[in-house]
Amino acid sequence: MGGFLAQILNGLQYGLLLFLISSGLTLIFGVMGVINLAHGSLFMIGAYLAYVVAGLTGQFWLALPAAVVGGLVFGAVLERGLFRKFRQREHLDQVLLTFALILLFEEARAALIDNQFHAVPVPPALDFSVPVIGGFAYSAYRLAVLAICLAVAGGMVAFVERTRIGASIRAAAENSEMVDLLGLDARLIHTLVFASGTALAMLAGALAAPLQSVYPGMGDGFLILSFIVVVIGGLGSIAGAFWAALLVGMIDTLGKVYLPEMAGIAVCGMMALVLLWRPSGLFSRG
Amino acid sequence: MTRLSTKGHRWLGLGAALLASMPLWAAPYYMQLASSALIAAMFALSLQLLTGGAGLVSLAHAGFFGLGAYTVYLLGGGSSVFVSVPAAMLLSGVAATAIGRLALRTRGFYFLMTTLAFGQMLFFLFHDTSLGGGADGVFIARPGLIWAVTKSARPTVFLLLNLATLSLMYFSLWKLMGTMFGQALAGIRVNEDRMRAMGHDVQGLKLAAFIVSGALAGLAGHMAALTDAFVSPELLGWHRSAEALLMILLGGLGALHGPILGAFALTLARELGQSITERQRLVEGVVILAAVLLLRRGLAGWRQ
Amino acid sequence: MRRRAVPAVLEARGLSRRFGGLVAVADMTFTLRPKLAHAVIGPNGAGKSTLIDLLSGALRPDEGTIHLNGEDVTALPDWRRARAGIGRSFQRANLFSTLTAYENVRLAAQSTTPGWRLIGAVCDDAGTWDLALSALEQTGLEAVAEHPAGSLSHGQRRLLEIAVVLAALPDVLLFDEPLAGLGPEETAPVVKLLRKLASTHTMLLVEHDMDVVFAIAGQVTVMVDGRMLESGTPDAIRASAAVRDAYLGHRS
Amino acid sequence: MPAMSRRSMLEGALGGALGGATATLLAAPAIAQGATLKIGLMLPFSGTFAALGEAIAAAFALYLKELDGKMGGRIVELVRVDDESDPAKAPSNVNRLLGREKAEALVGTVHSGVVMALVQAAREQQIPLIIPNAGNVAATRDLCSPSVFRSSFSNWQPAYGMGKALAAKGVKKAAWVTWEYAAGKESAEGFGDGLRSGGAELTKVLTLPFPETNFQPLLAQLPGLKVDAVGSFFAGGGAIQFVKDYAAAGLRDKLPLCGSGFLTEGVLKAQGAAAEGIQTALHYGDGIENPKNTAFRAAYKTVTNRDADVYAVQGYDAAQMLAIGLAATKGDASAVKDISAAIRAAKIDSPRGAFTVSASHNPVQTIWLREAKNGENRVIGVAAESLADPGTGCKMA
Repeated sequence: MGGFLAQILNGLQYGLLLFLISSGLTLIFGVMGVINLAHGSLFMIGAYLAYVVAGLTGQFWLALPAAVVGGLVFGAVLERGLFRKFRQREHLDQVLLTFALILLFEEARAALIDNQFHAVPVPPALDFSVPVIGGFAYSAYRLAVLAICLAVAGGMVAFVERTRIGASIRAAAENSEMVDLLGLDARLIHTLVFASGTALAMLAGALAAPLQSVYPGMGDGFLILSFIVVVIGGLGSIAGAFWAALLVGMIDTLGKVYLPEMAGIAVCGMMALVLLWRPSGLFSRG
Repeated sequence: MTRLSTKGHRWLGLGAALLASMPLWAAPYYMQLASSALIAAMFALSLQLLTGGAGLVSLAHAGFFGLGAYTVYLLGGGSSVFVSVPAAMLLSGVAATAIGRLALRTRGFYFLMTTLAFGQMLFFLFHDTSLGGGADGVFIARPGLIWAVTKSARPTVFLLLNLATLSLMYFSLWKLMGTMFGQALAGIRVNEDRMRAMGHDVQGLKLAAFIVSGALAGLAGHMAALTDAFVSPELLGWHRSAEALLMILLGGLGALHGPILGAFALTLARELGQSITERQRLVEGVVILAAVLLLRRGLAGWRQ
Repeated sequence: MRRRAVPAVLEARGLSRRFGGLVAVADMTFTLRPKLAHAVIGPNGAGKSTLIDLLSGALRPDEGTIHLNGEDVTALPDWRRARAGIGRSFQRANLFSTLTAYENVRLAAQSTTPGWRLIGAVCDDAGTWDLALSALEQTGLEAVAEHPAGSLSHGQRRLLEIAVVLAALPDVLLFDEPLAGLGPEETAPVVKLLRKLASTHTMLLVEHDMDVVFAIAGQVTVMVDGRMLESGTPDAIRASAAVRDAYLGHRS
Repeated sequence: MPAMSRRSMLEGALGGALGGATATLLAAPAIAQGATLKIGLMLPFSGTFAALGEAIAAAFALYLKELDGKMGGRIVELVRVDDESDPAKAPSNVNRLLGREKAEALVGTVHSGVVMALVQAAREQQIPLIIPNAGNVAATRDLCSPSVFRSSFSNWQPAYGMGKALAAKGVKKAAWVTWEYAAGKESAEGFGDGLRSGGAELTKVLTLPFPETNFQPLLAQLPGLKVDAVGSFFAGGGAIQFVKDYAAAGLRDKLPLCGSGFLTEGVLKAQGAAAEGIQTALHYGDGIENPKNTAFRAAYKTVTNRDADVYAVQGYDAAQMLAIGLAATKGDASAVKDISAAIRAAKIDSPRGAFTVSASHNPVQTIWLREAKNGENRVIGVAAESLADPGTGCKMA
């Protein structure tokens, strides 16, 4: 029983991390209409940033604001310098360009840091375990990640649901022409959305660094999973991304326990079912 | 021209003749290199039906390619090519039917993401389970040709076989582009909404293209297995789909023979890159940037 | 009673569509009758284009139903509605600009042919050829049949837009601002064509040019903020104080 | 396309000539073209395993330097190809070494999928191949060949040693945790065989897809298994994370963790306190005292400024084995039978302790029992003496 409870916690924690990554993606797709295959690399960059910041300062906690601020700046630069120009290009161009970004980001990582695995220490204040029933202990840091992700998710929902800018973003995510109709500064909204998406992915990377170490290509798996989350959740829907991320996190985690060979396939199977039932995602309309 | 241009046939014929003459003057290594370029060209050409033909960008095609290759393994040793070729195309075609039906329920980026996920599902199927002999890949017995091929004759035989297969594939696709089906695909590529508003069964047409394209990718994969006698799950990885897309872009989206040019150009760039630097990702990244930023119409459009 | 006398070709009941929290079309109910042009007017953003999208099937309504010749087509996707007889034009030039005028209409005519025709070159098909030529003749574009659509004059492109709709042999025509962007001289032939079509087809016309609307339409509906403000004969609309305040007044 | 392909051929040839020219310049003074012996090093120089590839290549070059750059009397030229650890590119990379670079002998590689392509070429074309790491058992079992040798280990070996040592300590039941891939499965078999050799049993094998590092779902199952000990096979980042997660889950004091040596190899610093006291079994370790080891470690440190690790040892021994074989044939790499006989007969003076080569061409070596302490994998005893891989299914042609 304790084991099962721990699995549920694992699924939740994994799913919430996935949410941070995919919520940015779903908004970027919805509002800007660009695809970014390098989103997983942003996760990787966030994790390496945490490794570097924690290594230099000895303070892991500094890595979180660093990832957020760094992400906002980096995202804004990417959007202004690159993605803005490629919005009108064909999908093929966008796919290949962002594929090239993956390669170049990996190359830059290899040149700036190295090709090694690096562990990022869990912050000492949380380096203890909380007992769960049944002889299993749960790491306090994991619980903290869970709480942080929930807080960020709550903040995002509040922002998108309750503020004026949030309402425009929601409208734009569903119909990108709405931005123009509402007379908003579309360019500003685009920069804002892309920068936030980048910051979220990098924050997720920073949070995940102590959990899974940093290593080359660490964003690849998350890229695929977050795509699945976006497809299941539905076009530009934050709520959809949230529930889909939890669902995918849960299926992936439990799949690994009960059907280790099939875990990767199970998640895609889930997506297939959703496509059959509601092709535009669980939380989108029509 | 919206529909895929077929200019440059004369040049294609000359190129084919040059490749066919390689056994007379080239070292085995260069014939092997040409063979792998021919296989890459087949793969990219199969995808061109979708991408250049109907404007669909699929990241699942490495999955179909790999499935075609693994068919040879799944059939067990000693089958004839007359069995393994149809089997590879059938298996990939069936997989493409299933995946296409689901993925085509989405559009645009969602189609892209869905194909990526389903392609990876095929990858996981061979990587995580023991169905295909495991994550490390396996040796396979080559399917039997009509006659026994000696070790030293292999580079020659496979070069000619791959050249013949590519030529046949190209010719069939060229014919297909001239049919109502091909015209309708071209229409979808330019303006899908308009096609739908005109009353075309866009979904059905796309699915048909997806299946044909998947089956042809399977054929390319089969030829890879036949040539290399080795299969591994990495054949199904999505990076390989992206590479095929790169070949298409390099060669030119607007020409049916673009992917062939692109495949040869990329093979050449890799070959040169490997002599200069060990940083392969850098080479590839730079090639893509150059292709996207500078070669807007691809190599095929360059001379026109 | 009138209904029985002149059956509705297309009937919309309670159509609504929202984007996010914003209402684009709300509770639109109306009918299109044979050989009667029904014009929809209203300020920008009133939901006219969304309405056409709902009728043609490009968008699904959140609420409401659409009947074509008595059959419920609400659930049919756009291409099936097109085959069932609903043809639409687009406000922005929506042609295959690299294809010739003939090839554009041929693509539309081709959709009337069942099956996909994976074998046999398209140029060999006689039925498609006839349909395509007839559409070009009706719109007076035979002379430029071999010109790429992109090279045509703006007026010719608007005509081709209509020819493409006609080539698929529709019962109902949905025209979304067919005169958009045309100068005075270019307008005349299109208006002439519209007038001719109004006498042979069922038509819904979204148009800003009030003179054209009042000249062609037998019925006019005014939309404001996604809702029907008023609907009636051109004379009634012209006389309506509400319409003048809400809409026509702005324009003068 | 014709223009393209003609250019491709021309420039390909040109590139080859250029590559050859630079390589010749770098090599020791070239006497005559025919005298140079090209050895192809197909190793990962980028990606996850890059550090391993560099260590192997550096140690190989170190031994070559000890021989004054000659093997079997011929000047050796090393040709490096980055295999990117990508099996799908392996066949063409092998073709490149053999066809274009005209390598007469091959050394490689780390990735057990990529090595398959090397084994295939070595078998078909009877080119001598020394595998300096990849431990998939097939290379020295079903697919064994006179031309294929391994200077490292089979996945079965270290795990067998660990199982045997555990059983000797009185453990009755144990579980094995690993990635779902060939190395994982083969090590699980070794562990089970080792346990059984001492009357204990392997009751459960838990796996997750390679190379994932989300171990939580597996860890949560362990307390319920009712075993005395947990063994595991992970390497690199997976090993770091697994050991840390294991400690964080509070399992360390309840269920002792042990494993195949790669669990703590080259990653101890990153694992920190979480690894302290973990026992592992491997064919190398810290504190092996023999003159060869002392000399090797000093020399390697001088050349690379890094401490030697097991990968360096394997690379060094790969060079030793190849040199022994080529010495017997006076540098004739095509005399595979004679090379094979010479290596089989030799006792290789390795830093790990001298070893011989089994009938299936895998090292017969001592598997050391080590304990992680203060950032070192201290050898605390012998887990299995002169252990040979069973070599099941090997039929030498």
